[in-house]
Amino acid sequence: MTNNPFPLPKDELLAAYRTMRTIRDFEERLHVEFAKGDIPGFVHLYAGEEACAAGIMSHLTDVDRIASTHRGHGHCIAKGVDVHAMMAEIYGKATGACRGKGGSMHIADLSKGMMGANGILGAGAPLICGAALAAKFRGDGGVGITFFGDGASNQGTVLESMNLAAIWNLPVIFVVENNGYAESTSVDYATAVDSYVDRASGFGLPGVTVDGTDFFAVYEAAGEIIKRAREGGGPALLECKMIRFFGHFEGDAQAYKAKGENDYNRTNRDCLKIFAGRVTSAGVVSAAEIALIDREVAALIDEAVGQAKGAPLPSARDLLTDVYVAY
Amino acid sequence: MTNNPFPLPKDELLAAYRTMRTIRDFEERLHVEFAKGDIPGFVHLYAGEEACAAGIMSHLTDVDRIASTHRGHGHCIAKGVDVHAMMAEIYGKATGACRGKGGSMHIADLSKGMMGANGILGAGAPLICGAALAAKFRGDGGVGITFFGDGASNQGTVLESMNLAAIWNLPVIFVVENNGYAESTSVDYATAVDSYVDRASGFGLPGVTVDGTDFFAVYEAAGEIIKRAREGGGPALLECKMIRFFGHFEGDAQAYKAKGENDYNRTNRDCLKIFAGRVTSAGVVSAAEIALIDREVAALIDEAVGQAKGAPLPSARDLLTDVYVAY
Amino acid sequence: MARKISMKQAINEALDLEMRRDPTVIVLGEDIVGGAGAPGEIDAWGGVLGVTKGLHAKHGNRLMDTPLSESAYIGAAIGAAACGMRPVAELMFLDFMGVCFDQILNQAAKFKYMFGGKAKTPVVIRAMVGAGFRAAAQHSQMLTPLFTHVPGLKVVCPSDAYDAKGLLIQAIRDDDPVIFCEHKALYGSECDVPEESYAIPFAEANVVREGKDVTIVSYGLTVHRALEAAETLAKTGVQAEIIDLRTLSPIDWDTVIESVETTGRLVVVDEANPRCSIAGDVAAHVAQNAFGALKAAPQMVTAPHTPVPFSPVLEDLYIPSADAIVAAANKTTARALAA
Amino acid sequence: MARKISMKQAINEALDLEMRRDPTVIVLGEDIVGGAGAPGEIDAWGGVLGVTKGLHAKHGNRLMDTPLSESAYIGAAIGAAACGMRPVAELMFLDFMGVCFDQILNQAAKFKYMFGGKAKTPVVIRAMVGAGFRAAAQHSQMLTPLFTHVPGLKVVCPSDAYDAKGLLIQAIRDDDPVIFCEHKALYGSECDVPEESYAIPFAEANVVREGKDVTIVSYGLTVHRALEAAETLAKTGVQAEIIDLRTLSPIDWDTVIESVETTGRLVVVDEANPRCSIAGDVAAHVAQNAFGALKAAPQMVTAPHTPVPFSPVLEDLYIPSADAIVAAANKTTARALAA
Ligand SMILES: Cc1ncc(C[n+]2csc(CCOP(=O)(O)OP(=O)(O)O)c2C)c(N)n1
Ligand SMILES: Cc1ncc(C[n+]2csc(CCOP(=O)(O)OP(=O)(O)O)c2C)c(N)n1
Ligand SMILES: [Mg+2]
Ligand SMILES: [Mg+2]
Repeated sequence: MTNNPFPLPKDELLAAYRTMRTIRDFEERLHVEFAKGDIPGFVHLYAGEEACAAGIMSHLTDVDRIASTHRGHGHCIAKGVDVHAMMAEIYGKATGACRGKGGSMHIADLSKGMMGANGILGAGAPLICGAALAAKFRGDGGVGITFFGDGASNQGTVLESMNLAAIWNLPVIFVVENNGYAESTSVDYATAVDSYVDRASGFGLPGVTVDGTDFFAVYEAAGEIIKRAREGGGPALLECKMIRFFGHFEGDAQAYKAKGENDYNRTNRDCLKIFAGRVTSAGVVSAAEIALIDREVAALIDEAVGQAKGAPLPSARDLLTDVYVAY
Repeated sequence: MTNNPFPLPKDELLAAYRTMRTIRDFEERLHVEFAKGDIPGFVHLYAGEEACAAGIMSHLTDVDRIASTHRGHGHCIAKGVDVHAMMAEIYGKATGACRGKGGSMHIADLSKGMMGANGILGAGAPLICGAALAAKFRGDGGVGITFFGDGASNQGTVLESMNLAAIWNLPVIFVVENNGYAESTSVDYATAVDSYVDRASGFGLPGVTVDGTDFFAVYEAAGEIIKRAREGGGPALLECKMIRFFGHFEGDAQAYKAKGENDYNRTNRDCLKIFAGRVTSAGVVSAAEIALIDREVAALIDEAVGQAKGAPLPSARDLLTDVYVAY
Repeated sequence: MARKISMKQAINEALDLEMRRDPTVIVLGEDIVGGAGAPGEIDAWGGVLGVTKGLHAKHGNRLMDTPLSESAYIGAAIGAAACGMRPVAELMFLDFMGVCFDQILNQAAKFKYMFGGKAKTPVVIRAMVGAGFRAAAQHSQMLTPLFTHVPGLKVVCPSDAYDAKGLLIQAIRDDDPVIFCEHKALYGSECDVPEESYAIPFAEANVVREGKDVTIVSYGLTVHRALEAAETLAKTGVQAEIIDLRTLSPIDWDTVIESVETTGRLVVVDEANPRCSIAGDVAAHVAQNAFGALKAAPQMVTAPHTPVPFSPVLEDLYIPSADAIVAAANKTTARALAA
Repeated sequence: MARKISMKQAINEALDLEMRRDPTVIVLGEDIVGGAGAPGEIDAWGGVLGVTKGLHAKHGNRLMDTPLSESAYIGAAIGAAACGMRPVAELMFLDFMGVCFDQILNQAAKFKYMFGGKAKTPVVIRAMVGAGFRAAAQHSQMLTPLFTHVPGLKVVCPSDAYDAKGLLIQAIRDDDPVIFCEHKALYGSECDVPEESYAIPFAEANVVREGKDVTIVSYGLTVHRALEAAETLAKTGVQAEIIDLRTLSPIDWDTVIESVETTGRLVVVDEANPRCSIAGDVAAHVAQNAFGALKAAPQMVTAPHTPVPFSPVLEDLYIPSADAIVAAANKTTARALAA
């Protein structure tokens, strides 16, 4: 057995790869199924951004909470939400994670500390401050992670929350998933400052920018700030520079991208390829082990899609339930 | 005649002093009248902060627009709103600047470029971006100034507006009137970062902090950034550290202040005294000239209060008018 | 043991009792303690009008002053509620809802439904409502209809100290998000309030006066105007039944309908603006569901379709008056009296 | 010359015509041009569903993409309006109002009144409304009642391409703040639309079908459901008169009342949630002002008191259906038919 030069033991490396592969396959498959017209509504795919979700979530347990975005599938999977329940939800089935009432943009599983994808940009930031406040009162050592895009970084809710987290010294990590675009608009147009670390420091928060296609860069940076937050050292910001393989949502013609941009990124900046390349060339993980995971995941996604398609629809009665605990 | 070492000619020095004295007397008189029970509603006094309004507004004409705060009397007076109409408004009279419908917190005079005091913290920041955008489209060289307190600096509206002004390169100046308190809460508790200049730079804005009790410091800093904005150089932030002589609003017992704090400030950090001291000791303005202004202003305020008290009340019909231009 | 206390004290007492009972109850808002970080006294304010004064001494850091960032701290209260706490967040004036409404409209109100039933958000948002304080257009609104419209929210508006205590205790124990509206003009009003803890269930309207001739439905401050009106009406032989809704969502339709079935006449009094108001909501519901019982057109007495004016003379005209209620009641009973 | 175009095209055309006519008209919003700062094409989107596509080529930088900061840019549109411009700001989905409502509720709506008549705020806020897109709870709401409630605002919701063009032109020329609600499920619907410019005055409801037996009042998408219902009703001999309100504030009470005076029966159809809704507003107003004309209880057909569900099967049940309208109409006419 060769030496392991990575900050994670082999089983965790394999688990991280499995997470990323699951996200990738989940999303690639949705892309295909959506094109067939089988999937209702707005679907925002996380493909290309897997290293960010996986690198951060590797440090979390169910006591930790995350607040996700409209592009939430990756966060859900990395946080341990059941893939079958997710797929069924996206198909609008009664067996879905939200019994078909939420859909892609509202998948949640509070038992896993997943406080919901969110259709409102920036809305997760205040919520996660509350989760962190609860953790502080309880003293359970939980941290809160809020994800938001480069576009959502300009929402007042996010900005207010940075200050709140700082003055209350909350265990919150603000993760900017900077994929360069908000819908069709470039981050260079929409955000006046070059670095989100500078913005964070305007709120008294330490920050760090990493290459979000590099699982290990994300993993190490996140590990440090999450550990500090857990120990009472307060909030921080993590900017992950990443790549969105698909359009903003399914159906987006992506005319705002440069010619060849997607191909280039698929070839050269695929976080899964990069990860697999590094762990195999270091001799820590074998190509066969990678291939096995790939096969297992492919089967899992197949099964999830099959089950989702076959699952029962919600019944008329469901329309009126779950509005209140008691009314 | 001695040399004038100040950046303003003598007539402008006298005008600036007159503005500050008018604000001071206006506010001191309201304090007295409020205590008598003659003035309805919430009244927030600007006394102690005069140098900020006067120092900035010295650079503006009617083409420039300001958006004020709940503590707006000083901004109004410095921007040229009629003192009689203001006083009548505060008394709720038909002759008031807003015909008695607005009151202290909503005094406006769009013909003077005064877009309104505002009862909602931070609300002026987006509005002034719009005023500046209009000026840009018109090409009239106008700038927009938005005032907000240390407390309001944590409103999402203000924060979003900084980014918007920066990316659109709008001629907007963000003025933080940092008087150390938001109601009873200290800025040290509520704002995580020590300097608003740091916060501004997190939005790509240049910023500068000045002693807001020093008219000349405000005047010079404001002059530079206003000139730059006017010439297309974009937005900036100006933090004025200042002192609120009275409570948050009339009726505030101010138990959160240190013992002797108000007395100390009145004695040592009174921007009017400081200004008068400097211009007289430099020999540019005589004590008699100052005294004359003081007498004239006292008479003006007396007259304004007298007129306001004697002015007619709105009539019942006024309740229903002015909701729409046409409905 | 009951004693006379003000609505302000009743609210303070409800918070105190619930904080003692349940360690997950926390209270947060702007200056609700006061003096944070400042050189003077702590608990310097106890809220802008002193409602939470004294609680800090009893419960320490379970009361938290906030920065002036309503989206962040109201949202944090909602997030904490979704994570097992029972926060009571103060939004000073309900008029400020515009800077933080998304957290209420699209988050708190919808979690349970969007997540397929798997969430619970027991947050209470306390806020001042209503006119009469000469606080002008941005600090005087009765925005109850905006919240009542939203599925997933509960909306409460007590008319006296007794109800305020019992309804706030219920609101804190309730598992759904509650908007708790405190009429600032009632803060000083006193009535008998038991020292012990009690909860008033939601959707139980209070028949504050019985009468057989006309049903007057209201909530908050205007309940008292309706009572005044009832005195005047009584002098002309018209006996008004007055229903204080207490909670606007859920609302006690049964009590309203039963009363109208007896009186045949309805006046709804609402301090809110008229369009899409509580007044319209109640009048429409009765018209649809008790049409046969109505002997005359239901009447709505509301604020006009205008912002709240500052000048006291105008503001006094803005709030529905006892006279206007009397006139509306007379209108509904005119035929009966003529007959 | 009229030709068939979609509501999407009609809106685009209205914007184009007004921008040509009046240099103070500017258009701003998220991705309304698209591709700002990006390496690919400019005008890459023309709005999230392509409504403003092509306008940039004609009007250049008078169309501005914005950062995702609704408070800032909606507020900027309002501020610019107060300073002499006529901005048309797009709030993509009206559901997002919660992050910027203060600028609408407490600023735009109140300037004129608070400032004693000395302000004018001719801003238009365009936004998508309504369900049917499988867009779930935060992108499908019909929040018209929240805006209709607010004095100082005007609220418009066209039901077809012809009205959309004429009402949007009127909205831009109007001197008051207008919330212009575009039902996303109607974007593709086509009808004859003149090429030239025309304005449809506010508060002029459209009687889209005449009938003597029952008045059905609606707006937006559900006008079409009402028309479907009318066909069914006609088969049983019930002639429904259908009124499309077109503008909710101001509202054309006269047309509604006149119709009810003829038919004696009222059904109000509203895609909004039921409490404090447009349905309630209309039913209550009619009950108060045309009680004598009503031969039966007015009926309200609304969405249920729930968030909008995602699953298509549930969402289809959520939106008021033609069947529900037929049932409500039958309820109001039952007595007549039996007689
Ligand atoms: C408050 C709000 N404004 C606008 C939108 C519409 N919207 C949804 S996603 C999106 C772009 C988000 O960009 P970014 O934050 O960079 O995230 P990404 O899609 O790149 O992951 C927009 C404008 C929304 N959902 N919520
Ligand atoms: C959105 C909003 N939140 C809260 C308030 C209540 N309020 C009015 S003034 C004030 C304190 C403001 O402090 P600061 O911004 O420092 O200004 P200062 O009063 O010191 O001039 C507060 C909390 C408000 N008017 N608007
Ligand atoms: Mg992005
Ligand atoms: Mg201050």
